[in-house]
Amino acid sequence: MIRRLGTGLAVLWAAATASYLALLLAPGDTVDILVGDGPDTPEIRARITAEWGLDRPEAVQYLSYLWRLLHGDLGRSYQLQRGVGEILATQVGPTVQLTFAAAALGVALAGIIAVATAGRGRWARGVASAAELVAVSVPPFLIGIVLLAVFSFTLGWFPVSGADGPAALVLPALALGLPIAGVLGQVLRGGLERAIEQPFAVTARARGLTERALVARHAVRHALIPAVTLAGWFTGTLLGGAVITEVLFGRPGLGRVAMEAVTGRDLPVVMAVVLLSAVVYVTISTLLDLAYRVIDPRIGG
Amino acid sequence: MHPSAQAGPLRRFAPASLPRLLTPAVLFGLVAPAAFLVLLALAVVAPGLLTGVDPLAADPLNALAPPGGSHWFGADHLGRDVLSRVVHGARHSISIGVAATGLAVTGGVLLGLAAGLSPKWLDETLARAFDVLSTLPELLLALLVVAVTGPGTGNVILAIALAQIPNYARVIRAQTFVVRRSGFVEQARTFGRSGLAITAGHVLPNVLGPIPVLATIGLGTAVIASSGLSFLGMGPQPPAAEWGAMLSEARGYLRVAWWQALFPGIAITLTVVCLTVAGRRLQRRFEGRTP
Amino acid sequence: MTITRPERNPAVHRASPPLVAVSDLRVSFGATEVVHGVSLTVEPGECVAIVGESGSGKSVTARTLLGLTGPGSTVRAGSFLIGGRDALAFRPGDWRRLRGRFAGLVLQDALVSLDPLRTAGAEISEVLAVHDVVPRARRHDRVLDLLDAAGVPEPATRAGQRPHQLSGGLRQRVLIASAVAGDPELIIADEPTTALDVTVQAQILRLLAARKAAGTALLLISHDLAVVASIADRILVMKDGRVVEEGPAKAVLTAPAHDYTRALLAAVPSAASRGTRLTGGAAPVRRVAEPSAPVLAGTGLIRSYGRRRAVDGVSFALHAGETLGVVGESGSGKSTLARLALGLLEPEAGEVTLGGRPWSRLPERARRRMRPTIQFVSQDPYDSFDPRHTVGRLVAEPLRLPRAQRRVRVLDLLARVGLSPETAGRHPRELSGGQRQRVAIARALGPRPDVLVCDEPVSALDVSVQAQVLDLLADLQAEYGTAMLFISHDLGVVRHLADRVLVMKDGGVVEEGDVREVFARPRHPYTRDLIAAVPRLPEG
Amino acid sequence: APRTSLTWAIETQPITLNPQQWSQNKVRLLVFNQFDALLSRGADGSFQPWLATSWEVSGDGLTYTLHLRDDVTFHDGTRFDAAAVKANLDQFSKPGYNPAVSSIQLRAFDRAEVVSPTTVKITLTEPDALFLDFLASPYAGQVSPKSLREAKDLKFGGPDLVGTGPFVLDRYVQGQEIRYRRNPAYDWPPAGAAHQGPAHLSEITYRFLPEAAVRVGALTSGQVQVIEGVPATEVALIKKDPDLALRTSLNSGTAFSYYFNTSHAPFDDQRVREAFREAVDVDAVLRAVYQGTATRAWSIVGSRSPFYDASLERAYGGDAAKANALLDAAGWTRRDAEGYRVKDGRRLTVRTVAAAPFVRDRRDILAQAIQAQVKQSAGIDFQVRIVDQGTAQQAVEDDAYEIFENSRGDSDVGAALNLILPRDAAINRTRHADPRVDRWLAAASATSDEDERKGLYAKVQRAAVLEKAIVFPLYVPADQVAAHKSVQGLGFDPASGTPAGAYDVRIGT
Ligand SMILES: Nc1ncnc2c1ncn2[C@@H]1O[C@H](COP(=O)(O)OP(=O)(O)OP(=O)(O)O)[C@@H](O)[C@H]1O
Ligand SMILES: Nc1ncnc2c1ncn2[C@@H]1O[C@H](COP(=O)(O)OP(=O)(O)OP(=O)(O)O)[C@@H](O)[C@H]1O
Ligand SMILES: [Mg+2]
Ligand SMILES: [Mg+2]
Repeated sequence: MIRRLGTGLAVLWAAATASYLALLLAPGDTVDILVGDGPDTPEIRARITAEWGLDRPEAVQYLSYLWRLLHGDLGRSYQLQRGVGEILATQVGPTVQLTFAAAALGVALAGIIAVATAGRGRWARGVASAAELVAVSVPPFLIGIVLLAVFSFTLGWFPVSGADGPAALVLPALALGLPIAGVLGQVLRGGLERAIEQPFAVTARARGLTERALVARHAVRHALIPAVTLAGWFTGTLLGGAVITEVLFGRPGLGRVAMEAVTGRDLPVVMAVVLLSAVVYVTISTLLDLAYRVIDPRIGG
Repeated sequence: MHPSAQAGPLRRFAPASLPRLLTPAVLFGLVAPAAFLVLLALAVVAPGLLTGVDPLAADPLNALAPPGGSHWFGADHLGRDVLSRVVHGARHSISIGVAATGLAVTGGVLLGLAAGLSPKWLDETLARAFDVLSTLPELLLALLVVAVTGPGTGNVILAIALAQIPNYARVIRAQTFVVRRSGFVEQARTFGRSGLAITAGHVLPNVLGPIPVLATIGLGTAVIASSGLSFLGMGPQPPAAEWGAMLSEARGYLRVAWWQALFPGIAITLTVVCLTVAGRRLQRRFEGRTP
Repeated sequence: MTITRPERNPAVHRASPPLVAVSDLRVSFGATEVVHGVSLTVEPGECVAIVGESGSGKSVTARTLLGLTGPGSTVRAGSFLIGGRDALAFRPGDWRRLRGRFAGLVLQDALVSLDPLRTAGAEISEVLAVHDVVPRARRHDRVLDLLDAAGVPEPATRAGQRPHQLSGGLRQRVLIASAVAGDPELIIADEPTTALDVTVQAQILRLLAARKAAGTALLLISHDLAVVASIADRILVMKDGRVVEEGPAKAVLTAPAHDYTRALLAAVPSAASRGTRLTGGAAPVRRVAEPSAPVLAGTGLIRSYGRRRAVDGVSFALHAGETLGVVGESGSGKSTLARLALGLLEPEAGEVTLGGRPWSRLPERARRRMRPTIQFVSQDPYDSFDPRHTVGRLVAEPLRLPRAQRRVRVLDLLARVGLSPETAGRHPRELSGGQRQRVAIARALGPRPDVLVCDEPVSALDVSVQAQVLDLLADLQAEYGTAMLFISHDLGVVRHLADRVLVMKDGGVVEEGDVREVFARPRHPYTRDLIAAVPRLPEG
Repeated sequence: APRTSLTWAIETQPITLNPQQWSQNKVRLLVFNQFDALLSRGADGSFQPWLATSWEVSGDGLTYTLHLRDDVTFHDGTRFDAAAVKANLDQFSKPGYNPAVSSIQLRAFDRAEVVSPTTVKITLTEPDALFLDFLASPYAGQVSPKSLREAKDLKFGGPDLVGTGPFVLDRYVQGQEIRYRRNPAYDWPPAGAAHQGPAHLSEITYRFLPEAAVRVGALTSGQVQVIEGVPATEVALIKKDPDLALRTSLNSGTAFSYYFNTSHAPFDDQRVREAFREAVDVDAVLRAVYQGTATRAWSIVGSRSPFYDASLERAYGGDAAKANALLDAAGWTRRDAEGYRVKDGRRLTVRTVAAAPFVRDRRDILAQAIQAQVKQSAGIDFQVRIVDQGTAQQAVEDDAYEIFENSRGDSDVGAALNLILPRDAAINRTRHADPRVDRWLAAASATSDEDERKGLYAKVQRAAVLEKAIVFPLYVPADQVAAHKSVQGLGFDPASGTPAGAYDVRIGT
């Protein structure tokens, strides 16, 4: 556990440093960003440089960045006249809502379809796997566009955008959740089908178990093992997909902040987002690692 | 020889069994994807054969013309032919995908092999480096790369490749561990072969086994990723026809010109579906060959 | 020890109908029929054994009796009566009520037949729950009773453990406990002892015998005639999906009627078969080893994995032309010793010499030149072949010859192990297990080694194929005078082939000496147990 | 007053709520909900009273004396008086507060003195005709001195940075919305307001919906009652809808124009500059891109400005034959395989490098349409690159561009011209120097006589557009507001032409 924590911290440090370096290497300099498309005179530049301490050597700036990080200070946005921590704090909510809704939707859909079709007739499986294939193959933004065009513009069932109310969450969560349902569905069904062909499954049947009981008591846990190994992919897809989904649906959230910060090269915000996603990743992979041990006691017993 | 092996070819050429060959599974699992991929390859290599229209020729007076006689897939907001742009777009989208996948595979194989063969500390360091690289969601990493290097085709390739390297590196590393400890590598040592000879002769070829499958499926992923980046305006710059960028442009016209979004959308989806189907076929063949 | 067979009670036998009465059973998978008209009856309280080679249809027959033939299968039969009811008209629910309650099944692949994610107790109580054998509150106690009856020590602890925490023997016992939990009239046990050490095997057989004594009928499946000899009332011999011979156990074993049964019996290596060919024909003339300096010797070898000492102070000497057998239970360090001898592992202490010269102390670079003189045949030839290579290329790999001569030599080697030149173009996956092991032997012989290290070279093979490979090894040794370090857990095999034997236990050598001497007069108690546990065919 | 509320979808979210940090014309409509400036402007461009009831400018143009209302209170209950005005002005001289304003708009500011609680005297170091415009701008939005001292996040603003305006900031959720509630005490609207007393609406919420299609969808599905920024493609649909009304207003400031970089080939040659303009059929392009909703520009100054020189209309442009003749004359006679003109082995390539965050209003598509036109009609290779801000800045520094695209929304166009045209101006991207222009602009800045300024700016426009052809005006930026018919009182800010605040807005029956 201590080791994991150490590794997690190392990963965080590396992520922070890597993104710091990356943005340092980018063309143009910070003053340009702070000037924006407003008036630009040497005098204005000099004042900005002094204000942000950009005249210090890069190493000093980096160290002071790390130092501030250690104190939980994420710095100030270059573009939005505010502290980064405050910006993120206001944006976490909608993104959490979106990603949780999408994850829940994806997991539920995948689970239902997998359990309903595993080991069933050719047709049911064919249709399910074709649906999964398409869900996996359509870019999330295309799903979003289609959902918007059909359910919002044409049928008017769901609001076009925004973050208020559960109705506004339906379409974005679908757009983000469907690809997840596709991949997860494939993996779960594959796992279930493999599990019910194992010798232990034959033994269980030989005890007089029904197929449903076999799936519920034995196969599901086995199918969860490969599904859990998808955790990293899963988190990445959710966080990355949130960028596109939020932009497309005009939802507030971290994804959109990240996108705007990247295009505007708002260094402090970008780095904070990078750090945050690293924290999320490390946390989730640790949690799932623990879950993995619960599901599969063979590991590290 | 097994008796059925002799009966096989005869049966295959018997005309009576032809209808049996074209089952839905074969049709959707093999014939249709193969046909589409051939068409796609043609669009990439020689788009001129599929359409004679210049994808960049703007005709503002004909902007947003619906699908019909002169524009089969309709015209976009600048009056450009959507069909021609979809066809020519294949080159951009696919070559980004291929280049990114190629780069990612090369990098992934080299790093994964290096990690798998290194002493423990170096291996651990590399493995942690893969971890760091994958702590960032693929798209966010790509955004970061694009933020550093600016939008454009080359940078999108680099971004996607960088994001996918850990996937390949991990597989290769794990595979290297397995192969390195396998019986035949040990056996080769008893024949007095040197470490280098064993790596080149046994480890590398066996490690590369899953690569064609991974790369085919990875190509699909790369196409999706690149279209996502183009959609966000990070990819090839206008007026280049690229599927993701076309979709991004079409976004503003959803209510007035559905065709502008529909056709590039279908193109991306079909491409990825067919690549995935092909990848899975390869995988089944590959798995059929090993124990 | 020997297991005494309780007298059958004719009264019981006549009073009730047979538990199983199947005639002309045919099972196909897709278009291929794998069981061709088997007829079988099991009377209450009776033990019927099915023996036969791998792939002869034993398991399929057994599983079919419980309607578990598997997906894609078609079952036909002249009559198919289970417990007096017509199973051909069964609906899924009928089968389910039968399974576990009327008949318990112990599957082949004991090691993977328990759900790895669930505790042993949960697996057993599943039967109790499904058939509502005992109320929920008493299930736990019943589980512990069952485990205890199955000879599992510390049932309370074991019930909470998962398969990976149990040894092979314990897992097999848990499986048996779960098979008898529903108090069935019939137990179908498919190869219940195959993966186990002899001593554990003996315990399992005793357990089954006890169930039988309690009145439960047994359908026992095995490829090992000796295993069933001690317990079966009747024996069916299967070959290629047909029953070729059937009769009372004693008759089949001592006076086999069918050629196949005879061959099967002859192929079993034992003390009696020593110096003969198992597959018939003239025994090879062996050059008697001249007393000389050992070609391979180890002194005081120690090697650990983590804290565990896998090999703990072993010394041995192998002389030219001699076969040194190494026996011992699973985990006793046999394979580790082999790898030390091959210079694939460095000993922590002690030294291995090859041809009287230092070997284990050399740097790998220097060892490489000497490697052709010591070659290796492993238990799993499949794993020792690069899956991408053809047989020709595999056999050619250790040869240091110009290209042109190499091909000739490969074909020559293949011919020597009895493989046709056409084999050279095939991939190992296209060969049978016996053929694969021949390829492995041909490859090991390529560099004309002085020493051949064989780690369980025949334990994955059927008796008849095993017989062929053992004969081949004997022939080749007679011809080339190669010294062999021969590792096996099968005492019969070692007794058949080896000149001297090393008995290992927990990483150390407990006994060493001439094979005949050790087997006739074992000094160490462990050796004695080992020998006693070996099942025997009745003398015929 | 009855309780009424309204939701209004806007395209851009403010990066700051502090009026003195304001920099986005698109969110000007928010500023005057919460804050009042000292002066206001009428529809004719004249200055009118607001928090200052009257003002005098000394003859030398160096001293401004403002007489203030005495009945105004800030939202935090403190009184508005001369000391507050002085505190607001002095705030700009704090280092790092707003470098841009202190070095441009307040360049000439010397000091402010409290003469009496209702009188404040401002002294300049040199005459500045634009100073009154500053006093009417969001920068002059009066902030309570107490909150200037105490605000938690001064540069961002927020509920604790208070003004005197008709609405009080209630809640700001980034990326989502900003909500105001009525200031019941309000009784000091600017001179041009349609009513007196508190605002009609008890509450107004602005939702941030950056996607145009989404905004329109939100309006038509009734989720919001008002939107601004109506995409051209949707204009026809909205006009057809009997429940909706569309209002449009041209913006003040400069027209959206392509500025030619005259510092190197090919645009160092005036013939090529003119040829580029002739090669484009601006009307056709605008029709295609904006579906007939855009107003063509003829001058660098937008046609809404009182300084606009209408005599430039139809004086140039759209003659492809002339374009080709000019290019031939300039020596770009040969063509390469792709049909582009070539001279001395070099292709006639011109590049525009735009920073993605500032590309709006379908200007990228406009550029593509122009790109297609100049290729077809004159063989010019016009390359459009949309890049990140750093790269764009780099291109400017490296002089690696030929066209710079820009429009400015200053309420007094003179301010914009001062930034763009003079030799050393902050955003002189043409790298062109014309001493006459510099003189005329300086003179216009120094006088507050409107007629005199008009004459001077007309000369400037002729020089830049006709004589030197350093600029290619394309269209006059405009703002559209679409709303449900029931919403009344929507208007445009007379100073800027952007949507006005919500003071006069009400929901009819
Ligand atoms: N599910 C299945 N699908 C297709 N063929 C099968 C299946 N199960 C068994 N077979 C085939 O049926 C034949 C008989 O198999 P079975 O498992 O009964 O052999 P066995 O006598 O038990 O052999 P072993 O000693 O190796 O266990 C074999 O050729 C096998 O390949
Ligand atoms: N690579 C390894 N890492 C850790 N422990 C090992 C390793 N290889 C063997 N061991 C342990 O060393 C001991 C001896 O193993 P070895 O393989 O030599 O036994 P064996 O006599 O060959 O057994 P078997 O008959 O099962 O093959 C066992 O307890 C085993 O678990
Ligand atoms: Mg079997
Ligand atoms: Mg072993």
